[in-house]
Amino acid sequence: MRYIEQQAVVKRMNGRLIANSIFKYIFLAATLVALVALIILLYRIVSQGMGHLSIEFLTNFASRFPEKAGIKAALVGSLWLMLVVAPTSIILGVGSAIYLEEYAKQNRITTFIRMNISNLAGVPSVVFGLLGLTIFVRAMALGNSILAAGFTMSLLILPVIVVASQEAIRSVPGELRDASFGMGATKWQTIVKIILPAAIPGILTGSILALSRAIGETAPLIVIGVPVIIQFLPAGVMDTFTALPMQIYDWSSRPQPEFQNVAAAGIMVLMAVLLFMNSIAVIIRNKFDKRY
Amino acid sequence: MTTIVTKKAITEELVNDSAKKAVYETNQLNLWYGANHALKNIDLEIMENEVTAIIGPSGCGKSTYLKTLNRMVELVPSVKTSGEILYRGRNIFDHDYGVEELRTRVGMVFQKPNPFPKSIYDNIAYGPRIHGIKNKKILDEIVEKSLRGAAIWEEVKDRLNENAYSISGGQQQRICIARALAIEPDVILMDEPTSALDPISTLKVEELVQELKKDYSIIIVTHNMQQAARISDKTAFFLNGEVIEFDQTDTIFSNPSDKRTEDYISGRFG
Amino acid sequence: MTTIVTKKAITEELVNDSAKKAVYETNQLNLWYGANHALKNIDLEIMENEVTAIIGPSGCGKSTYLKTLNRMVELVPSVKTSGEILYRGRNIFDHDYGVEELRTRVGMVFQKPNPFPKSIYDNIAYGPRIHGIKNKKILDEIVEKSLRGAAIWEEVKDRLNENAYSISGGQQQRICIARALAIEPDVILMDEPTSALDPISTLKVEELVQELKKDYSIIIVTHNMQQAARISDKTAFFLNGEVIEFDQTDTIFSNPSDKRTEDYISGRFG
Amino acid sequence: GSTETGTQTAGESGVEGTVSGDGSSTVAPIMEGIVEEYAGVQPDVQVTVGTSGTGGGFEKFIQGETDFSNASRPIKEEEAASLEEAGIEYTEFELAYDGLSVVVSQENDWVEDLTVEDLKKLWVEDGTTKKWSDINPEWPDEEVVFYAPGTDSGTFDYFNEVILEEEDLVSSATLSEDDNTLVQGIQADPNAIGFFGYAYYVANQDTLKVVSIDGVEPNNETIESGEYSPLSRPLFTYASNAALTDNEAAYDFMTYAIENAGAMAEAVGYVALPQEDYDKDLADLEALK
Amino acid sequence: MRPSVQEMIARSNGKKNKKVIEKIIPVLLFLIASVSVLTSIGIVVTLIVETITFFTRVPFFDFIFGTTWLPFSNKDAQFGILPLIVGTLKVTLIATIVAVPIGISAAIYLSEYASENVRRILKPVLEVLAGVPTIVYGFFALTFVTPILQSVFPEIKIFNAISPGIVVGIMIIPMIASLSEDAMSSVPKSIREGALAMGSTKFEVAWKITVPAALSGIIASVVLAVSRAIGETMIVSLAAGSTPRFDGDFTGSIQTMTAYIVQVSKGDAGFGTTIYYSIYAVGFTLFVFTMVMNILAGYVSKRFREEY
Ligand SMILES: Nc1ncnc2c1ncn2[C@@H]1O[C@H](COP(=O)(O)OP(=O)(O)OP(=O)(O)O)[C@@H](O)[C@H]1O
Ligand SMILES: Nc1ncnc2c1ncn2[C@@H]1O[C@H](COP(=O)(O)OP(=O)(O)OP(=O)(O)O)[C@@H](O)[C@H]1O
Ligand SMILES: [Mg+2]
Ligand SMILES: [Mg+2]
Ligand SMILES: O=P([O-])([O-])[O-]
Repeated sequence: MRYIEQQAVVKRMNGRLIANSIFKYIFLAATLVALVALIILLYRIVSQGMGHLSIEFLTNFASRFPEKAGIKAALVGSLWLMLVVAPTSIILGVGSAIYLEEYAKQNRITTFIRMNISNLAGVPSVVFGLLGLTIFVRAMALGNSILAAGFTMSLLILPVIVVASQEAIRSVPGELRDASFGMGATKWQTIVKIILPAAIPGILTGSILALSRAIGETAPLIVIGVPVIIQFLPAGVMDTFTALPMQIYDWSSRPQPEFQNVAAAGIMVLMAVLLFMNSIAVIIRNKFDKRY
Repeated sequence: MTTIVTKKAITEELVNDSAKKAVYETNQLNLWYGANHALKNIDLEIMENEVTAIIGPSGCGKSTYLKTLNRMVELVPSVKTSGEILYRGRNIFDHDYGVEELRTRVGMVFQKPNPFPKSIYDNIAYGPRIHGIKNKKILDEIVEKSLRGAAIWEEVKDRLNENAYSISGGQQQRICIARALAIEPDVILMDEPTSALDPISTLKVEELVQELKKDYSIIIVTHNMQQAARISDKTAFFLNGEVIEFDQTDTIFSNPSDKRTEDYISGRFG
Repeated sequence: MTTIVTKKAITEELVNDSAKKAVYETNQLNLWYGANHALKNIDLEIMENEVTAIIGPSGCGKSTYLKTLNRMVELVPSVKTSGEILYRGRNIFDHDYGVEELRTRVGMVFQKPNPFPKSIYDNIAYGPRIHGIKNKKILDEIVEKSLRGAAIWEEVKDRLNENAYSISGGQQQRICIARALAIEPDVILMDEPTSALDPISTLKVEELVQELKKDYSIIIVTHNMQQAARISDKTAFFLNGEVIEFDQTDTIFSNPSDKRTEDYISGRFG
Repeated sequence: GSTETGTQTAGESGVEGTVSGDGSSTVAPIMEGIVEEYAGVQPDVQVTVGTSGTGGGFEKFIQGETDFSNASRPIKEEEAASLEEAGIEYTEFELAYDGLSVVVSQENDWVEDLTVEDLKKLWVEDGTTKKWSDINPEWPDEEVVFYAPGTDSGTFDYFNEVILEEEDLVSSATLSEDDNTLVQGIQADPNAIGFFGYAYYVANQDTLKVVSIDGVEPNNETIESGEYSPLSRPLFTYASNAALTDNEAAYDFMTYAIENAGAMAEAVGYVALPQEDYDKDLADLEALK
Repeated sequence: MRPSVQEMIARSNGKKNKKVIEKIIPVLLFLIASVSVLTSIGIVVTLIVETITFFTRVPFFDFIFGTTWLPFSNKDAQFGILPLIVGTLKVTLIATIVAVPIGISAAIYLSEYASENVRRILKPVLEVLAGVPTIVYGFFALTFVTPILQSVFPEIKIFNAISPGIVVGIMIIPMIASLSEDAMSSVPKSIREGALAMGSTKFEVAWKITVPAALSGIIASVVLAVSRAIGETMIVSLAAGSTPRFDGDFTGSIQTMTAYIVQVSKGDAGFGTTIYYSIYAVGFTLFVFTMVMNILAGYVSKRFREEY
């Protein structure tokens, strides 16, 4: 006997197809929620901040007058911060990734390091702030300097860079490694000449994304005690400084309503910096996408 | 058929030239991946300036054996071996035998073409460079000679600075062979070098192998029995990690002494 | 050899039973992947209750043709087709022909076993369930019948609740066949169903195919020519997207009319 | 025109160096304005001013981390003692008057005036739920929503001292160091009440309604005259003597700050001291040089 | 005629000693890799040391079972952390309610329905959303979402748990969507094809095959996202208020653990005061919460990993 009757199948088919298309639109709508949220957020900020955006806004120091308030100190401060964070975190991150992917034996220490890195990625940034405050600001007496904040941020984004670099290294086809070893190359030669060049786009993309996270983080800076009323540019890594998110936070918490618009303009600058960094990442990714 | 003629010629040549030396002597080699006993008591003697084919069904240990010959298999962390492999008389498992040195003498070509994501020139120059040859003129010479040796010079000589991935798969595979030739190895190991190639590229590589054996000893793994029959002098038939039969290629294909070899060759399994 | 006997018997049967109907008629089918013209002017007629084998070298379009028969090929976004395929007289490319319905009538077995990551029972019951069969007793019956049909009931009847990935590859493949049988299809498409299996599992699947053709029409892609010779009634030889020859299997293998077919069968290329 | 006086004594010669201060966020608007103007006069002096609140500022001052510390109340005895222990000598400079303003939302149409007693009844934690009708039966039977500056602030300390008299603040209050938080919270809620520095009220006159205390509304006259009592108070900065003598930049900045404090205070909504007081401050400063 | 390549190689290998480099490099890299471990140790030790000091002043049980958080009180400061935990959980709950259905639906859409082109546009959009600094989200919550909520539900206060909850939810949508999508995409195409070839609709494939197969990954993504919501700081600092409350009200001002740390840090509680130590105790509690979630996520994705 037959269990599946073609007629019944055909009859049910309609309902199944309708369910299929209804759910398709539900899922699509959910996806678009994210898109819509982003558009509203950007529109809102641009419409609020546009009036304030000008060359002077970029070249003025902060001011008690909203119309004179500028973002120079914060912008330069954030760049200084990157000058510390980028080399520190990339050297540490890529080094760790090379160790874990190429050298580490499958033993308990390695498992522990891996587990530790994935857990570290989940530690809230405000807790990194407490670490920075205790170790860098106080114990190492760096004060609320660029160096102290930079080290804190470097540790904060370290796990992201390690994981991205690990993935980039892992995605280098094993055949390339084999080919190099097969020619009598040593491990380090293979890493430097074959694996790293092939992995560099991935590493850079991941690192830039991590750095853009560091540029936007506020909580650790607050905990470290980064000030905002600053009328000068730092001259070295031991100087005090302020950073974009701190400045935005300060403006957004000022009583005069006009400062809300200044804050929005500050956000636009911050977002522009992020957009710039992300486009570089995207360009790198697309440029080197399909090579093997 | 021409292939048969060739093989006959070879056999005659072999008989004449019985003074040929062994490059590899494998004695009671065993290999385990963890608990998986992948190679069992392998005894094989591989001769200079011959093409030795290794055939057998999937998973029988062909690639494993090949990779043991240049100790690439040790890149798998769980691998354990026993027995010995003498390369030119010296046990490659000796404690003080440097793998890098061994691999400099023994080139390898892989199943999938795997050029480096660099220019064609840099691919060929890679080997000489890592071994300390920096002189641009010497490198140029080596590159040309190797590409000629791999019968691809004419096709790429005007595009040496292009990325090696911009050429066809068959050309890539010959680039890989040229890359192996660049350090003038003694032996070339090939693991199914044509299995990812189209028929025409396959033919070219097969012709090249015939050419190369004048200067090199070649060990080639293949799943294509006709290929083994066409190009090799000797054939080893592997099954479940064991060498079932090892003999002159035409003996293996026309008159195998083991029932399993016959079954395999006639397509009864695999 | 027994296979030859079987084939002879089939041929006789065929002659007698010339009233057999076509399940599929392919007329001037062309298919492009983007700019790649993968199928060219295919004309094929596939008969009820027969095993039709499709052979040819890698990349010749075997899988593509098979996947066109149940329109799975449309999952590749860049695909374009022209021509028609009549299934039971109706053009499957018709605008209002629902793919889901077509695929309910036409089962498919893939190269690599691909059971769902569910229990063995749920794998088999999946099809009936989406078609609205909820009754536990009926489902039990279907599961048993399908597993018996796929000659694997005895091996798994005590582990129906285990994950389908806990059994061997050969068993998984038969589970996939049972899964296809569970919705009682009309045609079963098989794309190299034994190429990932060991010799013994291969044998079992081959026997099963012979068994199934009593009730189903089977189209099987294989790279193993001996397999095609052993189990099929008709064979189509594809090359570069074209059908070079389509005939009774023993004609193709003993007396091919095209030089290229002969070359391929004798292992001259591929 | 706040810079005119400044340029007379300070900023004649190019001074270089760094000066750091911290402390009251009530004083911050004055200090911030001064820092901003000063940067135009002495671009090579780097002044940083934190706003950790009066108490927080003193903590840093005691640690020796800062050269001066702004305060919206006089230094406490404990703080003075700690400074002595740390060997830090300091000088107190008065900068301006502030009226601590009690404000409600403009949507609140019942409260115009509260007595000190009312304030106490409202703000002291006594375990009950506070309702507006508790103060005046005609007012709505709605829960009062409280906003207050953080406890590290001098403003809180001052309110604590004169209104709460060391009782606890209602525990349902939203405490924030962030004055905008307070402004936003109060303006949006008709049942809200809060207090903070007079300058913040001035900056948000449009959205907030100030409550008069015992019939007196805070404005320049009532604050300067002391009529607005007890919620008016002086604002200070405390400078380290060592910094003033050893650090030319600190001395120069402080001179500039005092010379301009009155004008700046008025500009940002506080009340300037009588000129004699600034002259006295300057004399104190001179003495330290 | 030049010497053979092998001769040249032999000569140059004789000169240089690669072996030293090969020995030093792994050690160096190991030290670098240890930095992350040192960081973890640094975090744990820092938090524990200061927390222990805190517990010499505030009894442990008062801290973890206390329902009143009144650190700034003059008379008797109370440090019962439950109100802060409740505040954190309120925001997290709302965020989860917002993000889980949307995130998973988006993941299904991307992995099962979207064409390659659509995916190529939508995924970067999600990434942008994930890359927006939290201070921006906080500003958005306070100046946009809260006023809208208030105009619909007048009883909602300017500071509340709902607005930051929704915005934290929006913030973690990309995380759930992208990690769940990874989990679903890693279900082999062949399994999906198997289901389609039986006449399943796309929805049936998604709901009956892909989602169950990827369930461990999906759950892990949710757990990770919840952990992120717990640790989120700036959004709640700006928009949730600073009233530690042990009750079930979502419409009024609350305080989370993270917001408390920021509040005190901004006020810069003097080194050595109980309040100063309390931020470490709160930080440690927060750390434990997120750590448990992270370990749980790791456990879920490992323990329940589907075989295929
Ligand atoms: N890296 C590895 N780790 C563990 N086991 C392995 C590994 N590589 C191969 N094996 C196992 O060793 C055995 C021999 O494998 P090998 O790759 O040598 O076979 P082969 O003859 O080359 O097969 P094929 O024709 O498929 O390439 C198999 O059982 C295989 O599963
Ligand atoms: N998804 C795809 N997108 C683009 N081109 C494809 C796709 N799948 C197959 N092709 C191309 O179509 C042609 C036919 O491929 P098909 O897979 O049908 O060959 P086949 O005969 O099944 O080969 P094999 O024996 O290797 O399975 C090849 O040129 C192949 O590169
Ligand atoms: Mg192999
Ligand atoms: Mg195929
Ligand atoms: O910031 P305060 O002035 O209130 O200390």
